[in-house]
Amino acid sequence: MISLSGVGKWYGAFQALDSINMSVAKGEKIVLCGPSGSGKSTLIRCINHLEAYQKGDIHVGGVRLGHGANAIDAVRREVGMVFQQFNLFPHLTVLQNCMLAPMRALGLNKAQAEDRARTLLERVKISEQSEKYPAQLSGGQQQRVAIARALCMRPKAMLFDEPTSALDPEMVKEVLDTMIALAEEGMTMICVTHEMGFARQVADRIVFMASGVIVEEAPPAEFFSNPKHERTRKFLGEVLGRH
Amino acid sequence: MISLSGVGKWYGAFQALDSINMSVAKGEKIVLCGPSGSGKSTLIRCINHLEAYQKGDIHVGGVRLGHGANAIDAVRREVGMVFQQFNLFPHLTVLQNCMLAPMRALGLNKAQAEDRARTLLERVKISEQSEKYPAQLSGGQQQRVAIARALCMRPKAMLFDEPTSALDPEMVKEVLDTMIALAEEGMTMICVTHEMGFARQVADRIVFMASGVIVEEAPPAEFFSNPKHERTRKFLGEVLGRH
Amino acid sequence: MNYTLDFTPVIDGLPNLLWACLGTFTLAISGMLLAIVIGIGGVILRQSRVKLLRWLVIGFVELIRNTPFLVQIFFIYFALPLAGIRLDPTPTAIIALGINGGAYAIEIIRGGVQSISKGQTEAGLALGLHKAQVFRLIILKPALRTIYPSLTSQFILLTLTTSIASAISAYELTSVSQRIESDSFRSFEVYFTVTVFYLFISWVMMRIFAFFSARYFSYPLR
Amino acid sequence: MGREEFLFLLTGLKWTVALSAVAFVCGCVAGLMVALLRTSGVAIIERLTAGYIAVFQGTPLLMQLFVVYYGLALIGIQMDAWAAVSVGLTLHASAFLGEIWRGSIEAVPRGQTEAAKALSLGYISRMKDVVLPQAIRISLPATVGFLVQLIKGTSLASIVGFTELTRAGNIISNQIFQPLTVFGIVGALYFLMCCPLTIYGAHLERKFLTASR
Amino acid sequence: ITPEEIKAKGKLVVGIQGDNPPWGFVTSAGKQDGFDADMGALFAKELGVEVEFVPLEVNNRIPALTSGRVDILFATMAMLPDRAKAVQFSQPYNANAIVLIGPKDKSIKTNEDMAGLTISVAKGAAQDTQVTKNAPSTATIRRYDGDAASVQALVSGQTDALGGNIFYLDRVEKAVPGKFENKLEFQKLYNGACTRLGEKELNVAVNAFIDKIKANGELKTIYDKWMKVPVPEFPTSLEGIPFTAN
Ligand SMILES: Nc1ncnc2c1ncn2[C@@H]1O[C@H](COP(=O)(O)OP(=O)(O)OP(=O)(O)O)[C@@H](O)[C@H]1O
Ligand SMILES: Nc1ncnc2c1ncn2[C@@H]1O[C@H](COP(=O)(O)OP(=O)(O)OP(=O)(O)O)[C@@H](O)[C@H]1O
Ligand SMILES: [Mg+2]
Ligand SMILES: [Mg+2]
Repeated sequence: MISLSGVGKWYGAFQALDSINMSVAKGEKIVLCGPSGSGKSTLIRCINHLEAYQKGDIHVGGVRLGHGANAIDAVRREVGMVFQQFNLFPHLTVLQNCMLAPMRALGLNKAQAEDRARTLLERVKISEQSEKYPAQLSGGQQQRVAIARALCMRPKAMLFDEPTSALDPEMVKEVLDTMIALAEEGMTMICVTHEMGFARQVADRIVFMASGVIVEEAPPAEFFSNPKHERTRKFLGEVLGRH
Repeated sequence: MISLSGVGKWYGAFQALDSINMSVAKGEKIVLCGPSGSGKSTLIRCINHLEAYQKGDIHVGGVRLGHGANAIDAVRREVGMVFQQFNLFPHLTVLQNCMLAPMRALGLNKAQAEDRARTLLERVKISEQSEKYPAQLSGGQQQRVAIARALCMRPKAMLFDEPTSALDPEMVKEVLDTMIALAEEGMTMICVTHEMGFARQVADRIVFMASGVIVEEAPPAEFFSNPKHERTRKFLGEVLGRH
Repeated sequence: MNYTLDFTPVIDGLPNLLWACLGTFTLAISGMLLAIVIGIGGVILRQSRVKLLRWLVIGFVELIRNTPFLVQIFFIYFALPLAGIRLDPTPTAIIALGINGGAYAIEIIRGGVQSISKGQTEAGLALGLHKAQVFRLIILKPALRTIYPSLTSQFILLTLTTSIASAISAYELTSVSQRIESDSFRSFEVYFTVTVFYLFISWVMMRIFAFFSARYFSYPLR
Repeated sequence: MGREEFLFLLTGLKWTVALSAVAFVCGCVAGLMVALLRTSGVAIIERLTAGYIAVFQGTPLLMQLFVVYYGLALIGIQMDAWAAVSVGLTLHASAFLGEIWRGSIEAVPRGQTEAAKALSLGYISRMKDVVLPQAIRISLPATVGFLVQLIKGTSLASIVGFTELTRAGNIISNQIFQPLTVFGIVGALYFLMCCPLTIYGAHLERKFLTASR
Repeated sequence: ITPEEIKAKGKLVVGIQGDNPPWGFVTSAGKQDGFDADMGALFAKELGVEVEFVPLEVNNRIPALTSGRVDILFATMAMLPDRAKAVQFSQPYNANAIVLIGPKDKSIKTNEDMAGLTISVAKGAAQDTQVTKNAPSTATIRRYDGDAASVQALVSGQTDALGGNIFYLDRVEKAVPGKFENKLEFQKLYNGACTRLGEKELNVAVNAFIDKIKANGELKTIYDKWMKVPVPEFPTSLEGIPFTAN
């Protein structure tokens, strides 16, 4: 479904990604973790081409996202993305947020788009809020709207970039529950998160990055119980050690 | 040192605090927790009068912070505060951030203020960054500067409002370590946080709030092992249950 | 067209024109400084707890913004003498420019102040600073930074507005150029030259703004 | 000042309204183009637009009108008065509005554009549905401030022969020699014309404020 | 443009002042009127075409002519040598005098008496040139946009004296009766019609037209109507100002 081979990415002289190889099968759930600045966001943003990359190849659903390729739009329609800061459109209501892209990018008419939006808002359990503006919702509610908005494009895969780290502790759960439900329905997912409980529960594989390279890649059981690299162990110590 | 008796606070018709009684002795460390919207921030902000309250009394270090009292400035000089969003002044360097209030509010001269600032930046282990601007620091570093800035006023007590919840997971530790060191030196502290590991380690008492009232108040051992109220149990389940 | 360009009168008048540029520049800079003072002072009053002061500022802003500069300058120059206040053209022009620019500056700066998060004020208060100190030391600079482009655009406009001061015989570029024109009747040459001079003056102003921006507003942002 | 003179001022007012309408429509359309080009992300286009803004912000509207109407005629391009005024006011307004709107477009958080891209919205939809509605809110006070000045700036159109409000005031004042009275009334008429705009601007500002909170 | 071309297009476009009574001004009813308007209309009638007036400001009279916006100026154009380099004057058809108006209680008899005074003039008008030329350097000259502002400056007390033409005192009297009078006369001025340099045929036509109305009394009719003084003697030549194109 998604495959990266030898991907390299530079910001000026600084190399943010170095020969990344990764492949994600249909229905697979990947959790991406690693210290701050290790390139997790950069990697995930390359996949739907919010960032250009300079080396290697990325294929998404058979389409090659080459350097300056024209296939970007096709890929973006197939791959949904959820941001840490939600990035809801503040001037549109929840419903309008969800209807915009299906109407403008997929050409649905208003009734169809509204139908679809209502269904998905229902699914993330937020249908009563559909006439409100984003600023009137709590963080957890906003993030669920963001998920619904991405799902309205009927994507084949979803990318999550730290979807819960801007949330109050109590709201984290409602978003994680939504993501777990999505995972259970078989959505292909790549998810940057430090919620190790979630990783343990849904991930098929955990990918650990540091300084722009993939250091380790393993199923959760193995990753947590038997991390191979020193760097991984140190990281797990800091993230898990506090409670 | 700090005592609240029968404090009531309304936002318009909405009652945010309801007959709060609490007293904090010199050197005591209190952790305040509770669900979102329960009034934790409101309570802590009343103590240095960032919010006015309408009922009851607050005494800080012998000074009565009455309704419309004039003693506010004296109290604010004695009580330091650290915010969730750091609130460093973006147009001043780290050093200038720390020197501003001692010079303007305490009347120190430049050399004295600089001296004091450097000492405290040293103490939060950030002295190499003193010429940088806030935007050039990581979140954890910014929060440590914010702590140093508050300490530069030589406060008798410190208030923390979720100081780690805007931080990346890895940076949480460095800020908590700073707070633990401060606690060990005997600083009086009231701290809103969901870091239960920290609470367990340093708190003399944990105060649990819900809907504007104090529901339960107990030393950590008792609080975690044997919460008395249903509401407390539910909350602990959600905050601790995820890992 | 049987019209040949002849720049001799303009070249003869060049010393005069250059002095006039300086006149325009003086008007612009002084008017701008006054406008900044009025702008900042107005914003402070606008936030005052005294309702009357707030309404006075709003009334001032609306009165000045919604009437032509020419009328304002006429009023100060021709009507104030009726009340015994007689000012020379240059002070009149500076005051009129300051008042006019100040009214716009109040609105612009107010926008900037409102964009600064409440957390900044709170952090200042929590450190024991007074409200006035918080405004002066903490709010003002970041606020000015956010609205700097609008504010400088407004001041460029103010620079160009100095030309209207020629109506009351202030010494500046437009009036001097019109004299050269009316002596020589070389309108095109004069207008062309003056346009270039205005462009130059605006450019200098923009450089000054850029300098201050680099000097005071270049601290990094997230 | 008699009824007759007042009516004459009102005919001038009519022209001022017409000129303002032209300036608003042409200026806003062109200003939007300038702002979009200025933020296009293509280095060369951005530099050219920055130059355009610097030149037309930096030269007085009066000179622009003079050059367009009389100067171009000299080299054989005869424009009628309406065309000349439209061109002059458009250049002037587009430079200022372009700069104001550039600022506010850049002030819309980058996350908004990224979210729109991630939803595979094209450039037009991204601008029209996502960025511009937010940018307009941000720029509202500055935009209203400039439009008000633009109304008053139309008085310079008298140089190409329009007897608009200020010019009409001049004519009357030269007939009855009471400039204070005449310009007092002219000022009041401008006030009546501009005030609805600033009031409406303040109203919109409040409305946006409540909608986003 | 030639008289033939004007006849062919059927319309004479006359540049005229819009705000300078009694020469050229727009009435409150919006109609162009005044001495120059009558002249223009008469000349158009002579050519057998319609007349169209373009009201101009002091500063754009010459550009409007040279850039081809108007065919001819009947626009209170005082005949000055420098102007004659930019436009072609006809023979004079109107006379005026530039004077200094000052307070009655002040003795101003010679140019030197202007020392130390603040004098208002309309910017770019003939009085500006004359006052500038004649006043000693200790006098301050303030130049305003238009007649009204310069008069108002005197009336408000912003200036001590006013440079103007023979019609100014009337207006000053209306505002502050009995305080001011004409003090000095600087210059006799003559107004001519202006055409573009080198347009010979039109210049000839205008001169012939002026000769004709002088002879048949039509000029006197207009003079009586607006100037309310007898038609003066006009000079047959002026230093540095050719009446005919060559
Ligand atoms: N626009 C940019 N220009 C230059 N360097 C950048 C840019 N964006 C990111 N970087 C650098 O690239 C590296 C990887 O950044 P990235 O945001 O992918 O890290 P991350 O793993 O997502 O970290 P975090 O957990 O903090 O989100 C970092 O060192 C960062 O400083
Ligand atoms: N300025 C305000 N106006 C009206 N209501 C407010 C205001 N500030 C807070 N409230 C309300 O008061 C209640 C208590 O708020 P407070 O911020 O103290 O909660 P909290 O316990 O700190 O929550 P959190 O964990 O989300 O920070 C909430 O219901 C909130 O909606
Ligand atoms: Mg990231
Ligand atoms: Mg809170």
